[in-house]
Amino acid sequence: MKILYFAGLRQRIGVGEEEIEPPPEIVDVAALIGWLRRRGPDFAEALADTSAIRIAVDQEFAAMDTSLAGAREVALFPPMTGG
Amino acid sequence: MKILYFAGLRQRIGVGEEEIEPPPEIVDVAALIGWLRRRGPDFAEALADTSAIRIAVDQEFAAMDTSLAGAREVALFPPMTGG
Amino acid sequence: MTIRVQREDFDVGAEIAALSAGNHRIGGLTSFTGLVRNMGASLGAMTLEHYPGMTEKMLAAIDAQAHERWPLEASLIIHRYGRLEPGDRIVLVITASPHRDAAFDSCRFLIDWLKTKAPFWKLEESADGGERWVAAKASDDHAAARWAKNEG
Amino acid sequence: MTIRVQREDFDVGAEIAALSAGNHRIGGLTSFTGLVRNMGASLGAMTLEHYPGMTEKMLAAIDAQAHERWPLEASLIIHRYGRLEPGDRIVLVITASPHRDAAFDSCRFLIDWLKTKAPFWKLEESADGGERWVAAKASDDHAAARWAKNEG
Repeated sequence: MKILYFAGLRQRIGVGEEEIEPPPEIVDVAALIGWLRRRGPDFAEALADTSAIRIAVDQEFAAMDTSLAGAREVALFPPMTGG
Repeated sequence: MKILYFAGLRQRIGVGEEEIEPPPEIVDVAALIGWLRRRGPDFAEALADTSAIRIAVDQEFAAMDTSLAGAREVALFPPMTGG
Repeated sequence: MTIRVQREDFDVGAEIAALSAGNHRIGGLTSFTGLVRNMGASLGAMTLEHYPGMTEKMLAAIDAQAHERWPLEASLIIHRYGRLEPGDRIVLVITASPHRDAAFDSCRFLIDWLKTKAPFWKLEESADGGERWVAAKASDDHAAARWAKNEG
Repeated sequence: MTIRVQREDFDVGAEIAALSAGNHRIGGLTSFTGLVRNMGASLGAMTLEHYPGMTEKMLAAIDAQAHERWPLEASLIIHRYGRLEPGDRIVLVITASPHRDAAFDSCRFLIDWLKTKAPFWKLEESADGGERWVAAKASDDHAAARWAKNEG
């Protein structure tokens, strides 16, 4: 599964894109974020406040309970500031 | 006093601009319109419905009771359709 | 802060560029272009008559009012008169502000006002060769009236 | 009906002209241009990051939604990314309709949406040589939310 990080999240984690293979019990977005947090202090800190994180699964906005079944690309990023 | 007529009013009256000298008792817009109506059937018909007439005195919008004291230019026209 | 009443066409892009050039306080710029559209039944061509002198005076006054109500960095109103055909530009309103809401609101305020309060009249040519004066629309009066509610 | 996400600048006048050329059903055309403004405290320069692929997909979807909600004859969204300086254009939205209310409402709907829902992020350069990510504004969320009320 490809994971993308954007903007401040990318900077805090220090990675923009990576390939991960989470264990089979990681079935939804909430579980994935929990699993990512345990990968190290940068992840734990950057992903601590889920209210400040927006998620897209295969380029569609997703919620904490969105299933990851069949997902190929998950993106995590802060609230958008375009326009 | 210069009188201007625009758009449909000008067409019905057949005059775009004229110099008039109303008698001294014509002190406001209402009196002027009454006086103009008595100048002929085209005037009477064109000025019959005052709800469909807009008035400007010296290029400022005016009402039926606007005074004509010192007025040099009075314009009569239908509701505007610009933009 | 610029008002033009003219027979000639105008260049929207050039006007927008001139209005915003070098002003780094502008965050948002809204433009509205009104065009002659072909209504199907009528031929669509029309002649715009106006009240020379009063028109310019009123446009300057409403433009000043927009600058009082919103924090505008620049504004432009161009209104054409004379004979126009389908696809021809009639009117251009541009407003620029640090804030996009102010740019949008002031632009709409000005065009709503122009529709009902500026001394212009449209004479439409119909398919049978006749002509008719366009009647004022109640919907335009309502659009202009919504701004009056907020007047100080 | 046209979406562009690009590093390059754009020509507002040329885009407006291309959008309306030959379409005599257009009565009103609204454009909104967003520019980088100099905020005083910061230097004003910024870098816009986006999510390639998702951005284009989302812009196409919101544009389609605008066409469902309003009778639009044409529309255009251009959003830039990369480093931009004060006075540079960031975003352009153009909508054209037979009716001016539809042109205004749809243009504002699109820019309100872009501010909060399109995957773009602004990194500002500050006067001391540092950088900071622009925080999302509650006022932008409110602006976007007012359109949701009317959703069917």
